[in-house]
This record gives sequence, C-alpha cells and structure tokens, in this order.
Amino acid sequence: MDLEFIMNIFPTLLKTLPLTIYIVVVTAILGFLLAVIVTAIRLKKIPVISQLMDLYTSFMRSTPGLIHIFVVYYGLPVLFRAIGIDINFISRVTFSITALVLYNGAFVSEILRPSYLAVPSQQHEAATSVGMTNWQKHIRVIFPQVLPIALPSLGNALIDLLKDTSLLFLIGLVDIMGQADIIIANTLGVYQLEVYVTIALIYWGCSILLEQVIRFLEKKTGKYLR
Amino acid sequence: GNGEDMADESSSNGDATTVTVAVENASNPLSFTNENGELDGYEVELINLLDEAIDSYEFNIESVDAEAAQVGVDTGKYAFIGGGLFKNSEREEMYLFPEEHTGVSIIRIYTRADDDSIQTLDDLVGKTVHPVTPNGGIFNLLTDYNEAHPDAQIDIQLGESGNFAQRFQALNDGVSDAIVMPSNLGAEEIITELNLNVAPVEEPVQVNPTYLMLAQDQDDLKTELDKAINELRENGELSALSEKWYGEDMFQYEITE
Amino acid sequence: MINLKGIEKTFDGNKVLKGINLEIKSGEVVALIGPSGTGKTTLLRTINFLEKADKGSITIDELTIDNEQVSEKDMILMRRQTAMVFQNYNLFRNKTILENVMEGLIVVQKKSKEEAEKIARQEIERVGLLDKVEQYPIELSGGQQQRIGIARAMALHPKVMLLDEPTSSLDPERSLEVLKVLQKVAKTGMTMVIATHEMDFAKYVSNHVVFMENGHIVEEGSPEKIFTDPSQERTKQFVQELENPFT
Amino acid sequence: MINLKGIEKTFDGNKVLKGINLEIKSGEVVALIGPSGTGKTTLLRTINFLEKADKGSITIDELTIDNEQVSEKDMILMRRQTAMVFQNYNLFRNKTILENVMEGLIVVQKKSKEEAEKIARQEIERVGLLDKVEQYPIELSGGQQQRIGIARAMALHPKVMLLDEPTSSLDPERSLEVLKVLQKVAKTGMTMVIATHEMDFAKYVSNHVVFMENGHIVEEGSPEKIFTDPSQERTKQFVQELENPFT
Amino acid sequence: MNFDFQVMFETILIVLQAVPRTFLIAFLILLVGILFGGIIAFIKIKQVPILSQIINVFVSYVRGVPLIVHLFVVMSSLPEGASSLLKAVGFEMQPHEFPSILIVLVTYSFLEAAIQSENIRGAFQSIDPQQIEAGLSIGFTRRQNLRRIIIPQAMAVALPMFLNALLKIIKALSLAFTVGAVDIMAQARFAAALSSRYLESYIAAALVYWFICGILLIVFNKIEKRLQLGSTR
Ligand SMILES: Nc1ncnc2c1ncn2[C@@H]1O[C@H](COP(=O)(O)OP(=O)(O)OP(=O)(O)O)[C@@H](O)[C@H]1O
Ligand SMILES: Nc1ncnc2c1ncn2[C@@H]1O[C@H](COP(=O)(O)OP(=O)(O)OP(=O)(O)O)[C@@H](O)[C@H]1O
Ligand SMILES: [Mg+2]
Ligand SMILES: [Mg+2]
Repeated sequence: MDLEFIMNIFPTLLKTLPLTIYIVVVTAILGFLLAVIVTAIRLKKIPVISQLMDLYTSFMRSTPGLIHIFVVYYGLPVLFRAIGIDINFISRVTFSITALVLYNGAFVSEILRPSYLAVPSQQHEAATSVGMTNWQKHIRVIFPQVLPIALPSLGNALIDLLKDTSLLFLIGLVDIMGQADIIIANTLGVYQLEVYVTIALIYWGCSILLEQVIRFLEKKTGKYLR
Repeated sequence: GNGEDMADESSSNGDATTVTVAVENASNPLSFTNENGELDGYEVELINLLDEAIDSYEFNIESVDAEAAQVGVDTGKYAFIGGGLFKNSEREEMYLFPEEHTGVSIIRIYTRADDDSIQTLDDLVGKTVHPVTPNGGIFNLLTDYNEAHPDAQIDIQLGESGNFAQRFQALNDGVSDAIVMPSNLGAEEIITELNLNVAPVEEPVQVNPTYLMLAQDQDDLKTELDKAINELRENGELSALSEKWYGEDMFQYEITE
Repeated sequence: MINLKGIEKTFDGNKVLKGINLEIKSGEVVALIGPSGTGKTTLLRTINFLEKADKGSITIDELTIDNEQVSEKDMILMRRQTAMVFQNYNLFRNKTILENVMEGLIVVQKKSKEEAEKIARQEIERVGLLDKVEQYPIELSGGQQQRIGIARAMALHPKVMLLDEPTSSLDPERSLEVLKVLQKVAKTGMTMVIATHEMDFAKYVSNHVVFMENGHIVEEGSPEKIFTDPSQERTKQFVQELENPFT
Repeated sequence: MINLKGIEKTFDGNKVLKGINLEIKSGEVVALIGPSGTGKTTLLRTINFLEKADKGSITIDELTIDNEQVSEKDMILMRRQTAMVFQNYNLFRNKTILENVMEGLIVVQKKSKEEAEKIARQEIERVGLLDKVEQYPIELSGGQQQRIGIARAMALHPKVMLLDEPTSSLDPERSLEVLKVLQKVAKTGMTMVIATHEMDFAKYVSNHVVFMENGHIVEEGSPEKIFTDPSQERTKQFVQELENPFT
Repeated sequence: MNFDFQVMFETILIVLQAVPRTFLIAFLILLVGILFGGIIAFIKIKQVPILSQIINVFVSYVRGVPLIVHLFVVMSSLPEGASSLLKAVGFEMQPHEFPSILIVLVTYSFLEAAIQSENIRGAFQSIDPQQIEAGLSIGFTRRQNLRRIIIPQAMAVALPMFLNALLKIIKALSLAFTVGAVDIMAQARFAAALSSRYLESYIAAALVYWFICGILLIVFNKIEKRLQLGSTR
C-alpha cells in the first residue's frame, strides 16, 4: 500500500465533502418532511391520494436509484416539455436532491408508519382529552414517543443517504465516491486499494458523526424509557 | 463543462443555438476529469474544436455516466454523445451518425506474453475470456461472433470486469487466458506500470471507426458537424489530436469494418 | 348544562349504549354506577368525543352537537369544556409528573410557563405528590398515577369533569381526600360526572345518581332515593350489596 | 410456606422497602393493606422476582433464595410456584382473552391445547366472561380486563397467588363474586397474598392482615385484631375510616 | 423519441429470468442479517461490557463504509484466506476458484446484520415493559417470553423495515455484479447493450422490480395485519 499516494489524494477527496454534506443535509430534512406527509396520508387513508402514495412508496422502494435519477433528470424535462415548460435551466444539484428526496422519503415513511402505530392509543386519548388539537397532540405527545422507536432505523436511513449520494456521479456530480472513481480511472486502477482505504476512512468518519447525532437525539427523547 | 451546474447556458453568441452534449465522466483518455478538476480528453478537445468551427451552435459539455448519456440522448436532453461509440445497425435505426468518423478504436486480444496459442478470435473458443461489461462494444462484438459461428462458441462471461489494472492482473495470474479490449484505453501503460507478463496479439481483431452519436431530430446539427469534421480531418487537426492522446495517428490504420 | 339525547354506540355489532337520555344541571355531581361492562366508561368517552356515538346529540353549555354530523373542530371545542380522568390513568409516559399537569395549561390554555407551573404545583400538592414532580409516570405506584390523573384534569378548571373510577386504586384515606377535593370543587359550580363502583363514595360525593345496566339507564335520582328507596327491583338488588357487601 | 427476611429495595436513592420480615403459612390468605405508595405492589413484585430486592432472602415452599446472589434459573423456578394479578391487569395485548389464559398452561405447564382450552374456558366462565373469549384486551372494559387477569392467574393453579388490588375496578356485585372464588380456592389450600385498599374485602377474604406504611410493616395479625383492636395508633387511625369512610 | 414496446416486453422476459436467483439470494441474506442483527441488538440493549463496545465499532464500520469497498476487501482477502486454510487441511483450491456467490453472501450478510441490529433495537423500544412482566409472571423463561410475547409485538414495528431491507438488498445485488453474479439490473443492461434500447430496458427492469415489490407487499401486509391484531391502535 502506497501511503504517500493516500496522503496525496486525501485532500482531493475531502474537497468533495461540502457538496456531499450539503446534499445529505438538505435531502435528509426534505426527505423526512415528505415522509411525514406521506405517512400521514397513508395512515389517514385519504381516498385516491392514499392509494397513489402506496404506489409511490412501493415504486421508490423497489426500483434502483439509477432509475430515479434518470426519471427525474431525463424524464421530468420531457414531461414538462410536453406541457410547454422548459425546466432544463434547473441546476443538476436540484435535480439530484429531488431524486434523492423522493427516494429517501419513501423509505423513511415506512420507518415512521410502524413506529407511529406502536404508540398506544391511550396516549392519543390522553392528549385529546386535555383539549389538544390534532396537531398539538402529535407535536407534543405522539411524535416524542415515535422517535425512540424510529431513531435507530432513521440512523440507518441517514447513513444510507450518505452513501447514496454516490449515485449522482451518474449525471456527473462529483461526490466522494465519484472523485474516487475519477482517481481510479485516471490511475488506470493501479491504486484502487489506496483509494478505497481513503474513502473508507472518510465515510466511516462521516457516519460516526451521523451516528453521534442520532445517539444524542435518542438520549434526549428516550429518557422516559429508562 | 464539469464545474458548473447549469444544464443549459445562455449563449455567448447571439444567434447560436446552445445544445447540451454528453461525454463519459471517467473514461481516460477519451474524457475524464484531470488533476485540476477540469474536463479533459480526446473527445472533449474534439468537441471544443468542433464548437469553434461551427458558428450556429454552441456546445455545452456535460460529463455523465455512459448509460446516463444514452438515456439523455434518447430523451432529448443531449444533442449528441461523444464517447468513442461504434456504429451498428441497431444504433443507426435510432440515432444519426455523421458521415465521417472522428476516432479510431483498435480492438486487440491480450494474452500472457509466453502464450502464443491465441492469435485470432477463433482461438478464443474453449479459452477463459475475461468477463466483459454489459454496456461495451466488446460484448456486442463477441455476441456477433457467436451468432456468426453457431458451432464454435466463445464462452462470454458476464460480470463486472473490474478496472483495467485488475483485468490485466487477472490475466497475468492465470485467472483468465485472454482479454479483448480496445488498445487506446491505456493498456500499454498498465502493463509497464505493473510489470506484467502480458502482451497484445500482433494482429488487431478489428479497427473500428468511432463516431459522435446524434439524437434523431438533430438533422441540422448533423449537417454542420459533417462540414466541420471534414475540415478538421483535412487540416490535420484530428491526426494531431490523436498524436497528442494516443501517441500515434490512429487514422492511419486501415478500417476493417 | 349537559344534555344527552338518544346516545347509541355499537362495537362490532355489540350494542353497548342503547339510547341514553340524560340531563345534567350546572353544578351537579352525577355518580354513574352499574355493573362492570355496562357502558359507564363508554358513556364518559362519548361525552368527551373520544368515542363518537353512532346516534344521538350531545349538548354542553350552549353548544349542541349531533353525533351523526360532527366536525373535528366542534369536537375540540366540546372537549375544551371538559376534562377527563381515565380509569387506567393514561398519563403522558414521556413527560414528568409536573409536565403532565402543565401540558394542557401551556398548550391548550396558552398560559405562561411560570403560571402553568404554579397551578400545576398547587394541584399536585393537593393530591399529596409534590415530592414526585420530576419523576416519570412509570416510576409511580398505581394510586399515585391515579392522583396525578386527577390533578391533571383539575388543573384545567374545566366546566365539566368526567371521572372514570377516580378512586379505584386509592385506599380509604386517600379516597376521602379526593372526595373532599371534589366536594370543594363542586362548590365552585363545576359540573362532574363520576363513574364509580364504590357506592359509599357515590353516596357522599354526588347529588344525582344514575344507575346503568347493559347500555340502558335503569333509574336515576337523588342519592337518598337511589340508595335507600329505589323504585326498580334491579336497582334495589344492586345497591343492597352496599349495606353488607361481603356477607 | 413463604418467608421474607430483611427485604430491602431502593429506587434511585428512594428506599421503598425498608427491611420487610414476613412469614406466611401454607393456605393462609394474607391481606396487604396500607396507604397509596407504601410499597405493597413493590413487595408483591419482589416475591415474584419481577423486581429483584437489593437485600434479604425469600423462601417459597422448600426453596430459599438470597436476593444478593440469585440466578435466572432460580427466579424462574420461584416464579413458577406463583402467579400474579396485576394492579393494571397487564394482559397480553396481542392475544385474545382465551389465548391470554391458555398461554401459561401451554407454554409453561406443557398442557395439550385441548386441555388448556378446557381449563381456560372454566376459569373464564368463573369470572363471567365466556362471551368475550375471542375479543382482544383493548376491547374489554376495565373490570372485564381485571377479571381476565384473575382468570389467567387462577388457571395456572399456582401454590401462591399474588393479587394486586384485584377488585379495584369491580363493582360490589363482582367483588363479591371474586371474593367467593378466592375463598373457594383458599379452601383447596392455595396460599394468597392480596394487596388491597378495600378494607371490607380485606376483612372478609383474609385470615392474616398485614398493615404496611412507608416501606415498613407496622402491624400484622388476624383480621379481627387489626380491624377491631389494633395495637398501633397508626393502624387504628387507618382502619377507623372503614367504619364511616366518608363522614 | 421512439419507444419500442416490443423491445420492452422482450427485455422483461429476459430480466425475469434473473428474478428467482436474485430473490433467493436476497432472502437468504436478510435471514442471516436478522439472525445476527438480533444477537447484536440483544448485546447492545443489555449493554454487555466490552462486547457491546466491540459491537459498536463493528456496526459503525460496516454500516458506514460503502458496500463496494466491503466487496473489494472481502474479494481480495476471503478467497486467499480460504485457499490457504484449505491447503493447511490438505485441499488444493486456487483463490480464483472460490465461488463468487460466497463472497456476495458473506459481505452482504455482515452489512445486513449491522443494519438490522439497529432496526431491531428500535422495534424493541416500542415494547411496553409491563408486557414483559406479564409474561415473566406466568412463569415464562426469558426465551419463551421473547418468542411468545416480545418478538410478536416487536415484529409489528420491524416487519415493514425488514421489507425495506429486502428491497434494498435486491437492488444492492447489482453491485455484486462486481464479483460476477448477474442480477436483474445487470440482465437489463446486457439487453440494453445488445438492442441499444436503453430506455426500454430500464423501464423493463423497473417494472420487474416493482412487480416483485408488489408481491412482497401483499405477503408482508398480510403478516403485518395479523401482528397488529389486538394492538392498541
Ligand atoms: N373498543 C371496544 N371494542 C369492542 N367492545 C368494546 C370496546 N370498548 C368497550 N367495549 C365493550 O363495551 C362494553 C362496555 O364497556 P365499558 O368500558 O363502557 O364498561 P364499564 O361500564 O366502564 O365497565 P367497568 O366498570 O368494568 O369499567 C363492554 O362489554 C366492553 O366489552
Ligand atoms: N420503578 C420505580 N422507580 C422509582 N420509584 C418507584 C418505582 N416503582 C415504585 N416506586 C416508588 O415506590 C413507592 C412504592 O410504590 P408501590 O407501587 O409499591 O406502592 P403501593 O403500595 O402499591 O401503592 P398503591 O396503593 O398506590 O398502588 C412509591 O412511592 C413509588 O413512587
Ligand atoms: Mg369502565
Ligand atoms: Mg400498588
């Protein structure tokens, strides 16, 4: 293993980190919000929309990320062109985030749904009986109890998201993985081991960070469980 | 280019139509990102030369995955792809190709240097050929061979072939007996770098012309490209490009197809 | 104050409330008695709209709501007039005792945090649990949880209190204390509906007793009447246990 | 039969059991009375090893276990001699009523499905809920759940029954029925420890009353003694409520 | 754009051939993952000293590092290791003869165990401790309690996440391609290369994936409904 080579490519790889982090953070937040909405619609069984959401989540969960990227980046413009709107001015990052949010939201909604259902009905009633609105009930009482159940799995989803940004290299956005591919290609694959060791370290570091965030939230929300 | 994120840039030239074109994003030396983070390579320079030569069009290069490029040109996002692509009947049905080719790809068989049992494609029957990637021309080439020779089948292994270094290392170690691949992707460099007991078979399997591949509705652009490519060919700029990226003028080889 | 008309409720084909008509005047303390599984809890829950009755209308104060066409907004309006003490306490398990009592004050009544805490501490003191304010519900004994349930409802100062067996887990001393608290609150004009199976408690706390059985109201009247001179045979039979419960 | 020696239990610095010594003879029915939050539930739980006491030893039948060095296997052995009825019922919420009662018979006592169902149905009939066997706990009223809790424990025919306020959610009629069931079972020689705050119930069901307060046993003796002629001032004060609870 | 349905249908038929194989492997990986994930979750919940620290590092490494790196590591160490091990006991096997399916199984199972350990841990947080006590009180051993009471209740939460995982594995197997196992996506790519019909091939692949998901959903929903019987909502 060539340590010097590792030292050389380390900064190059690190340079891609801001883009990766930016996409992860924005996607995680938007994806979570989307998931909440989708979960709410499906649990409320709003006719038609609820069935559409079923289709959406099943499609997004079952098909490869490559297809989502292609659908959003190449498919959406065709769709919009058909109704006379050109959306090709939208940036690649935005397209990418859109694709990832759609994907992430579907998965997270299937984490939130069972976690939500695990909160006993008596807790809903307790909140309702003191006169809380539906919204207040969920924010103050139910959601805090959903989180300790969902957080470990949300941690999985977050780390998956970190790794899924590599899909964006398909349409030329260079994240850590993309940069790694570039280095491997430029060195004709001779230094694959070194590149992998380096990105393993970077990814590991990032996911430890994400884990700490999750652990912190878990500690905060799970106090009552003892 | 690679640094920006706008799919379409407003044109710098008043009447010119701006179109987005795609190249592969990690395909050294055709198109790749160099140490400075800029898009570079044979196809990239070629497209830039064409851009200069054609007044009525502006090219905006996007570097994406090979498959993404295909899908992009299918859906009309890209006007054409520059990826050292071969022409075949299936493709001709779906896309437009310029009259003139803009590159040459020599397909060779690589074997261990001391193994002279393999000289032509026919000799590959019964040998272990290194797995081929699904999206490459080699897969098509070998499939065509098998179709043409129903009673002498080459065993085409499907699977990710690994990067080039791994492929040659595997050949060197005896995992496989032969690699079929274009010679212009840095094979020589790897063999020397890794000090491998591997050499190409003297006679090329094929010398293929490679083309830019246009979306079907780009007739006007095709006309312009035909003109410009001809110019570059005449004034020797294509040969110069080839010298720069491949160390030799590939256009001197006689096309076998 | 409260007026129930023709309340019906069916659970998977099992009719639990079979047309309940009941009028409760402002400031009345109603004791709801009757055998286990009779529909006492269900009736309290329909008044609080935790369960939507299939038929019938409910009036609280000025507002009348027909169960067959009730909006989410109406239900919340109605609920804010009432507070409920649950048979199995239903404390917010992710909140401390203090937070449990403060929650409604802050979120629903928009009180400041300081004021809410002041009220909450008063109510918690009243049920003798000031030393437990930082604890979580799971760390409390049954009777302690029940008392916090009462404190949580009390703190809201609702027009109507619905109490579902509020002394079931309390020893006689504590029951007596709760009785006194309820009597004091009743004097302020709060209306109360108390489902209970402790006849002594019912007798002393209420001024209006409703005897339910099997989804029907069998008989209602003043405690004196129901406990000493009921007109229905069934009532007589049920309340006579009171005299000599275990003989 | 049961012998508790120096049982101590502390929750986060709060000493809840402060050295409990108690001897219970085979076939005795012990009523555990005392104010809310005194440690009655905790004591029952330590006997059932749901809570491991910090100090002291527990003997059931022949087997003595020191709480400071108890193995998982010992705990299971001890538990299999006892059955518990919980203050808040704790039925298996994912199992039907019938399954709730059959579960221990099949899994622990390795009875055949047919036999288990037969026993279960008998016990459920005893508490008057045969029509609910296919229901899930959430669909039952409080009192109904409590009775199933009793049936579940009864079905196991344990040597020792631990009952935590088994009639808290039952009306007088039902309480009387439960009393009769317990008395009948007591005649078969089963030992019972019943935490209760219903003094009447305690008086009639037990032949040994233990008055606890604040983690201590204040006084114990026959019901006659405790309820009519207690030797401790505090006991007198506590049980006198019984005579005239709400006056 | 000219879309060729003929090609799409033909591709669907080709791609379908890869379904049983892909599905079987994925299911196997999930099972192994749940099994080991369960054990890991148990160690974490119990906070077994030392062991749980080691487990933490293991989980964060395996979860954090991209699959392709794992594949690379396993691919370049497992065959060698197995070969020298076999040699020690007198068998002759060239490293490159090592079955690639084993590489896939080993790598993915490790990853899955790490992932499932967290899902399972979360599901267990949803269990009401009083349910556990109810089981103990009627004399269940811990294991009986686990099997009869806790797991069925935790399953209601974990099951949808297991389906999430299964779907992810089915897709992630396209990376296993690196070691020479052909999955659905790879099959579609070969078809695309031959026909030069990329859109048609991808859509075909998507439909096949979606179809598998549809079938799985029917099965999983049925089980989930059963598990939720009598639950508090
Ligand atoms: N969610 C439900 N689904 C089905 N049946 C229900 C449901 N809730 C209550 N019931 C049934 O309705 C009847 C009345 O229940 P309710 O809880 O109102 O009785 P209760 O008078 O409060 O009894 P208790 O004194 O035992 O608490 C019972 O037979 C019960 O089984
Ligand atoms: N898990 C726990 N953590 C902290 N404190 C606890 C815990 N369990 C019980 N306690 C405390 O121990 C004391 C005794 O509780 P226990 O449940 O034994 O009382 P009890 O005599 O059964 O009361 P009640 O009649 O109200 O049921 C109470 O003050 C309670 O707050
Ligand atoms: Mg009730
Ligand atoms: Mg208790």
